[in-house]
Amino acid sequence: MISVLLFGPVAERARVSMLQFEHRSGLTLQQLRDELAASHPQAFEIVCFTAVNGEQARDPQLPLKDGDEVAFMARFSGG
Amino acid sequence: MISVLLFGPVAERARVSMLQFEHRSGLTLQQLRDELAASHPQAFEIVCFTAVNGEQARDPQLPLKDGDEVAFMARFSGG
Amino acid sequence: MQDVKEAVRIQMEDFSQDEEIRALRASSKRIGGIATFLGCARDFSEDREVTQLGFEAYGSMALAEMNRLRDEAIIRFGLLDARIVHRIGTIEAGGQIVFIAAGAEHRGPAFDACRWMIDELKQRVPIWKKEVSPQGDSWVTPHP
Amino acid sequence: MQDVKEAVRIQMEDFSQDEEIRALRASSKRIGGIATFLGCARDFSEDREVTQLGFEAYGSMALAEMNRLRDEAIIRFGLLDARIVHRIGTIEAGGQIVFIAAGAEHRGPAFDACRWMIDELKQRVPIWKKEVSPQGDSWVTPHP
Repeated sequence: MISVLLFGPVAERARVSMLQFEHRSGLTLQQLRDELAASHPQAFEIVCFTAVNGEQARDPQLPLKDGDEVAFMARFSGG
Repeated sequence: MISVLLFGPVAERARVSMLQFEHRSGLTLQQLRDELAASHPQAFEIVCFTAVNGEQARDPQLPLKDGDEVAFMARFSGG
Repeated sequence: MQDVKEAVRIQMEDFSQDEEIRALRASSKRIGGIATFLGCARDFSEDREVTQLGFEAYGSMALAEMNRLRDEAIIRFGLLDARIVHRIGTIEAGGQIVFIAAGAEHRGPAFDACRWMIDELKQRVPIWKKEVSPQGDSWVTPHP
Repeated sequence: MQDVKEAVRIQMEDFSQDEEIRALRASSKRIGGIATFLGCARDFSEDREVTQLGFEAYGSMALAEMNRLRDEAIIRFGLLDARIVHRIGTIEAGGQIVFIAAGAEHRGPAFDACRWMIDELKQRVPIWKKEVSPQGDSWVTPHP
């Protein structure tokens, strides 16, 4: 399983803040993103940053491991 | 009478922090300073600023009135 | 040192400047200047009345990023110590949101570091703000 | 408002950041950012141990100049409010000397104003510092 985390404006648009996604061999960050964006298009419109296990992930071809925690995040607005 | 105020390093060198100086007609700031400097040379060596009645006075020819408060001050070191 | 809180925190509760400054000063008597920044909840935004703000964080990542920010500032500006506290949850208009303090031997680096930390925090730390107004709630989504 | 102290003060007693910030925030809910500077007594100066500092002011003139400084900063940087507190008398190493706070709608002007005020204070306000060390006392006389 991959744990998918959504926060604030992204979670509001997706109407969910956490999803469990079935892991499969060879799954990349881009593939995960595309599949989730297809079912939550409005939420993914505002996604600017992606993190895998708490570290920003800039390579869409990054392979995901079973048990990874992936966050799709809107532009930050703290402070 | 003119009240002469000295502070901190100037007062320490002059060994006095307040003096009463006899007012006379036509007395200027420069004359007051010269007379005090003659009796307290070490103190006046470090005088950088002069104030009359709490306002900085930059004109040495300023005439002094009876009752004026004159401060001879070293470079500030607050903050 | 049991009473001294962590130098970097994300918390619901309000914070005290006196407490943070005391902890900072306790770290070194070589500190000559401390610059701080306090972010407050304003009661308006783009001419709309705002009664409350709500903050949500990706907690573990936000805390790690704030710690990294502090470490970087200490090295980059030669600070003697620094502290960063950010609140989450609901904050009433006029309330305190974020506090950053930078202590250095002299004031120049303290000011530079404090400003750098708040600028970087806004760019790098996964926290999101919601504005609550009589017209409804809305998440703030800054444009690039 | 009986409990709120003057925005500009010279005093022997120590001060509280919490109290000053509370007074500043009470002045306007439009304040989005507060920048502060705290000057502390270091325990050394030019590699000499310093156990205490002593401050003397030309009180009436110093207070008037600090008030003028605050008024100028408010206009120049568009602040919503500002406060300046300077202690006089004896301050132990590690103690608090001066506190400046600038509140504005946004952080840029708050930082700029706070830094400007401490820089100007050092130039313009008639206060003198004495360093007390095991080798004896000496007044600090900065060179031009």
